[in-house]
Amino acid sequence: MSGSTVSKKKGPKRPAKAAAAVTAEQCRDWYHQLCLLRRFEEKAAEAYSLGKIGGFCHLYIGQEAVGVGVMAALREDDYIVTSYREHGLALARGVPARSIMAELYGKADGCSGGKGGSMHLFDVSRNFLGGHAIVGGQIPLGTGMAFAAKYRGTDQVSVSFFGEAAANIGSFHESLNMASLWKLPAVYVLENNGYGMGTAIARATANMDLFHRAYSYDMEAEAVDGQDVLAVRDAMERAVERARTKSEPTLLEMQTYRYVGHSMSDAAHGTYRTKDEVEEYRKRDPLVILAAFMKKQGMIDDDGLKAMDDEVKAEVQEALDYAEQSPDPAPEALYTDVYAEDG
Amino acid sequence: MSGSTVSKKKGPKRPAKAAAAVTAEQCRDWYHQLCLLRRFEEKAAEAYSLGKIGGFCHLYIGQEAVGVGVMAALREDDYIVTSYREHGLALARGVPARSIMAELYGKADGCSGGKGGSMHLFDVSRNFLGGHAIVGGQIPLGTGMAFAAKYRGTDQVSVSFFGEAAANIGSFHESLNMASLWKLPAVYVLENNGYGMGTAIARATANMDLFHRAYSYDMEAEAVDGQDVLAVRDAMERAVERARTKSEPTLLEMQTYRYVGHSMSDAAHGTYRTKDEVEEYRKRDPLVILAAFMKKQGMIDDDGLKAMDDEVKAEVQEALDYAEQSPDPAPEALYTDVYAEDG
Amino acid sequence: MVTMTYRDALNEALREEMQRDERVFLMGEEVGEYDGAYKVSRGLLKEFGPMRVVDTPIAELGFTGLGAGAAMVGLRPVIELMTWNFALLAIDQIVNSIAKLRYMSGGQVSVPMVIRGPNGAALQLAAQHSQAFEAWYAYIPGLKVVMPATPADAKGLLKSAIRDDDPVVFMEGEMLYNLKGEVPEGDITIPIGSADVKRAGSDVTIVCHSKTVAPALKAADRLAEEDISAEVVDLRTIRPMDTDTILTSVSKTNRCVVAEEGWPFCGVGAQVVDNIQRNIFDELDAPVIRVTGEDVPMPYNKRLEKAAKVDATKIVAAAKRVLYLE
Amino acid sequence: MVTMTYRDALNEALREEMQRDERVFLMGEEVGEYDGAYKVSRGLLKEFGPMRVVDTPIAELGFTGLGAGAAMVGLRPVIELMTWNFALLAIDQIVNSIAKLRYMSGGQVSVPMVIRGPNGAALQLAAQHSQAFEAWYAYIPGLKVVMPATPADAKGLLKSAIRDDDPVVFMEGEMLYNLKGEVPEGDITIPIGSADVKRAGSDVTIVCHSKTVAPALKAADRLAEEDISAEVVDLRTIRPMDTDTILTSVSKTNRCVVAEEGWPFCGVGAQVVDNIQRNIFDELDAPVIRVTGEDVPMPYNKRLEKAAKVDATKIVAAAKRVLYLE
Ligand SMILES: Cc1ncc(C[n+]2csc(CCOP(=O)(O)OP(=O)(O)O)c2C)c(N)n1
Ligand SMILES: Cc1ncc(C[n+]2csc(CCOP(=O)(O)OP(=O)(O)O)c2C)c(N)n1
Ligand SMILES: [Mg+2]
Ligand SMILES: [Mg+2]
Repeated sequence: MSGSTVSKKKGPKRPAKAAAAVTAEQCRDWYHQLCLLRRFEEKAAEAYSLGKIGGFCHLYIGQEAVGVGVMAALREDDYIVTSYREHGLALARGVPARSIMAELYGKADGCSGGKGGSMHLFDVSRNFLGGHAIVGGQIPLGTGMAFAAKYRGTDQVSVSFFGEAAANIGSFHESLNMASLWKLPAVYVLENNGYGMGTAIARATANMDLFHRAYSYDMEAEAVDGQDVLAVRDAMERAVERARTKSEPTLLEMQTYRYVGHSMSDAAHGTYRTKDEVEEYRKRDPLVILAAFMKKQGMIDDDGLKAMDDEVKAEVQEALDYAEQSPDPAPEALYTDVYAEDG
Repeated sequence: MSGSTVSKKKGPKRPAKAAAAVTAEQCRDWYHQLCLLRRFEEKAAEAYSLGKIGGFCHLYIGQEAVGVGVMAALREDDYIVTSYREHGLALARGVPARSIMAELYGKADGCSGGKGGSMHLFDVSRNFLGGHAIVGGQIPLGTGMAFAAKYRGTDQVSVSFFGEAAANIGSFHESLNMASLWKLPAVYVLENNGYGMGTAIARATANMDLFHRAYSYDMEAEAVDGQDVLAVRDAMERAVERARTKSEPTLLEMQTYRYVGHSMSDAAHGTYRTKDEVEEYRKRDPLVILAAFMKKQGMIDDDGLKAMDDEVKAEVQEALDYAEQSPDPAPEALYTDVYAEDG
Repeated sequence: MVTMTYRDALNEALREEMQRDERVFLMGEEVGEYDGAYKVSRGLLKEFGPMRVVDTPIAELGFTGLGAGAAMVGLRPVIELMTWNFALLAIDQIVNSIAKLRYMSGGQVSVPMVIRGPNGAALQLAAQHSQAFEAWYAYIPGLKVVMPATPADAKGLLKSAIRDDDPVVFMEGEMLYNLKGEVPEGDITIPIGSADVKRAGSDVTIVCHSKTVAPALKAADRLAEEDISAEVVDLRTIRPMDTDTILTSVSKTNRCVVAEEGWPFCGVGAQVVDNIQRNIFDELDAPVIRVTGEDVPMPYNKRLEKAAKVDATKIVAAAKRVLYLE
Repeated sequence: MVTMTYRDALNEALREEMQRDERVFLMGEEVGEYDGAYKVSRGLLKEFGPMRVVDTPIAELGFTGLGAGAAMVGLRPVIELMTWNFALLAIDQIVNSIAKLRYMSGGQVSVPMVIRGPNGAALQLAAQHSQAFEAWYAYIPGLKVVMPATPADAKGLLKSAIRDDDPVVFMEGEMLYNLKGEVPEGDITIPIGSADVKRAGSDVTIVCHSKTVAPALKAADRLAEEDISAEVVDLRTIRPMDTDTILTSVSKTNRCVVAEEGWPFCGVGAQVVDNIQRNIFDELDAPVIRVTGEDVPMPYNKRLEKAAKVDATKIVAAAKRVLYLE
């Protein structure tokens, strides 16, 4: 003759973790990547304003440590899917800058043959499987790749990236339940940059500690400092280990921030956030954080950093030149790739 | 330079609650209702096997205490939506047995004019707003009715019933997030009867303590003994109070069981559950539990119980006779009610 | 008459209807603080407050269904979908709940709501963001499908849609929002279900709607240079379709081209063809020819995209074909 | 030849393909322990185990998308949807991901999957459970739409669908599962995209598919009693449509009726009409007449439901109309 009641549970604390040991070489590699992601997109933004790139174009500037740190923990045969905000992720995965830039230009040499554009970068040779523009749409796909790995009995891991606003859509919920139920080797990388377009997380999400949602599915989860490559890599390694050895999924909430507008048509600040707020977050720029760490560890000095940046700039310029000179797809390309038999 | 990890949280315990005081009159009323729901559906099952009722027909037998207890805590102007398993809910809400039976017969006097059938019972005069046959489809609708109550500034409450398997579909997740975010006067009554068709909850749901899912949305929740009208009513009163006075939603997980097959074409046991299991649950029959309580409290004796049951049987027979003699809808009815102007 | 953009015409219709009727509210992603992804709702949050201009999470299925629930109990929601591409996530609610509630409740439940947003392609948004879905919704009994092509029609039809007691799928276009035109002042409404002869002519009928109206008019101009007189019929409402106006025109011209943005297979034009040949078979001097978007997912590349889309040149060519001129 | 039901033919095709190719797996609600909501997958769990016959939660969007992800990396999922009504929840994945991945990846990604289940109405399941959606999927470039009407076609086409490198929407029917017919033994396949003349005739062509094939054949019988010779063309595949076979038939009969279970507006029949009049306008001696489900949500009441559906009587009447006999 009695009901029973529960009180709201409080979220677990986030204990600090010691970073795994890193070498100078690794750090230099990551710094190089961070620079590449940053400079590439700065250049892309320029090209966009010159009308060389069209459509929607969502920059990753500010979030680079997430992509670099996550990819650092992956193997070549692991699978990756992501949203439309994926230039940086493709670069961090090793997709050549030139073929990404050519894709932004819509050229035949682009990584999707000029048919996909900014939101649909694909490189099957690197298991970089898109580039999806429906919010949340990639989450079931990534889950399916984890299913395939388990089905085949390989120890591949599948990683699905998405924004914090995507955690409110049904596909997130349905996917995480299945991944946990079936013990799939999946890692869900939630990039919490605080905003879904112009909507601050507090205006869209009832419980803002998004990693807690994993609990509904009996899944492991972590909140991670997404500005710090090392923290990201460490957390990702734990998740990958769990997936690879135990075939269990993990939800990682990467706490990050975008310094630029949602897409090229959106101002960096003014409407839905203040300049001060952006400036505040700029203090935790992933490049600055890693540079400071490296200098403190005596891994590099200012000249070294500058040299790397210069190297990257040349690389980006090369990508741009390549994109400029690459031809448009042939007119017949309009009709190919609809079905397999179209060739 | 550090990530952070969380360990899986354990579900809260479910403390026993003292039942609110109840009168003999109330108990007699609820017992009458429990009998009505049971006898009505037994009769409907008979009529179905005679070919008088067609289509899908999902019986509520075993779950009656949930419907009766929930409705006992509601006001006439509150809103109700539910799934296809709703004969009992319509009856408990006061929709006349005859108009429900006539609807099952597809007759013109049915509560949906013979157009809806078993899965689509509607009675707008009682704010009983269906009867929805897409799993989870009613959850956003019920949430919208709560929104409307808040919009208008009334203190109405909106109740959405659904099965435990519906907690794995996107609409559940999206609705609960919005209800909590916007503080809507909604109560979500999850009837956990252990199965979605032939699928036991353990084979479909990663974390089987479904009421815990409320935590993802910062929502209050309770797990409730769904075989006990008094426990259900008590929990529902708390939820309704929260909705009416604070405009806050609640998720109630009613732990219950269906004694019959998923629908008329599904055997009560054999494929996905054993006869023993069903027999075990039969021991916690809601009618038996309430009858025992009443007898213990000296509210009624066996003769009294029998008299009530006989009364109900006559009522159900009357409903059946009514349905039998009610005419089919006119042939023109095929074309009306598509649009408002069709009359 | 005042000159305004299609965007502002929609904005004015929303504002006036919200002023007129307290039950009307606007809900969707970015409709409030952001003033709308395409700024259709500019200023409305400020004027009507957050209870009537509601920013939602990204949860199309949830908030469209929520709107339907509110409509079932007497409110009059206008649900903005950022684009109709995303409506695929909400389509279960639109088709399985919204379109059917009146019928399956035996006429007890009304769902007076408008679901609106841009349909079809803009520029270089690629395959997932460049789809036209009017044929799908028009297939469904219980829905009305309205697609204005001009600012005046946008205003008058949106007002009618909001006042309608049935659910209305209201499709706009990113490429239409900046279109300017004359709009009558005051409380004008245009009846749902009425096509509009946008240009009179006698040699060939061009049936079009939404984004194909402008190229159809341009095609008519070009045809006029060759002394071919084209009549341009803008459907404005897809369902219910104003077949009378089409038949009247084709009975006069005896030749017809149907232009639409969407794909060919089972598109709106197929239904127009069916309506014409079934009703006035003997009036036709040539088969009806359709001009549609190419039968491919939309490519990103600018040139390919252009080649995939309907334009005046393609319509002119089709008109000449039905006139047996080439 | 062996005689078996449509259900068993599907079951056999699944079993043989799963035996042949380890990459093929079946996933959906109740496909495993329950042997399928309609028993199409009977015995498969036992034979192939839970990794290849996977019971899912009720999460159509999630598990259809999951299947697509698996297909993208080389598996060959068969996703069972308990009915196509519920596919509305999964349609974003079907249209926005599955149909477009090959194109938007510039040809790098294949999605070799079959999505299957019963389409259209059964008996008295009312509005939300009685809808035919083939016209919708056929609208989408990137999808193929296959709808067998007989056990032999069911077996041969399901095998072809599973072996196809593109996504195939495969639509069955609750009212077809018990249909018996002769099925060739062994590894037969039927090419996707080929219609089948189910009965030869000379006076009128009846184009039909899926559940309208049986009433079309019955109608042909009845017409024969009145010395009218009807040719019955079963489309079998909706997209790509075998227009050649239709045109050949109508060029011979000069008259055509198109029968389909779905609603009229932008249905498959509208496209058939368009294809006929565009290609062989001068061969037509009468307008093409369509017989469709009534343009209403499906009512529960038995008599109303019967009146809403296509039957032989309606097809006979239409055939006489195109023959100007009534
Ligand atoms: C289903 C769907 N709804 C709406 C949109 C439009 N839209 C594109 S991005 C976006 C915001 C997503 O935010 P978040 O998930 O946090 O990712 P972020 O952009 O911050 O990386 C919206 C609403 C869409 N693409 N898909
Ligand atoms: C979206 C959707 N998928 C599948 C079905 C078929 N179906 C009807 S009831 C049901 C099981 C639902 O179980 P649960 O939610 O626990 O409710 P219960 O039947 O136990 O009351 C299923 C799979 C459906 N109606 N809608
Ligand atoms: Mg974000
Ligand atoms: Mg259940």
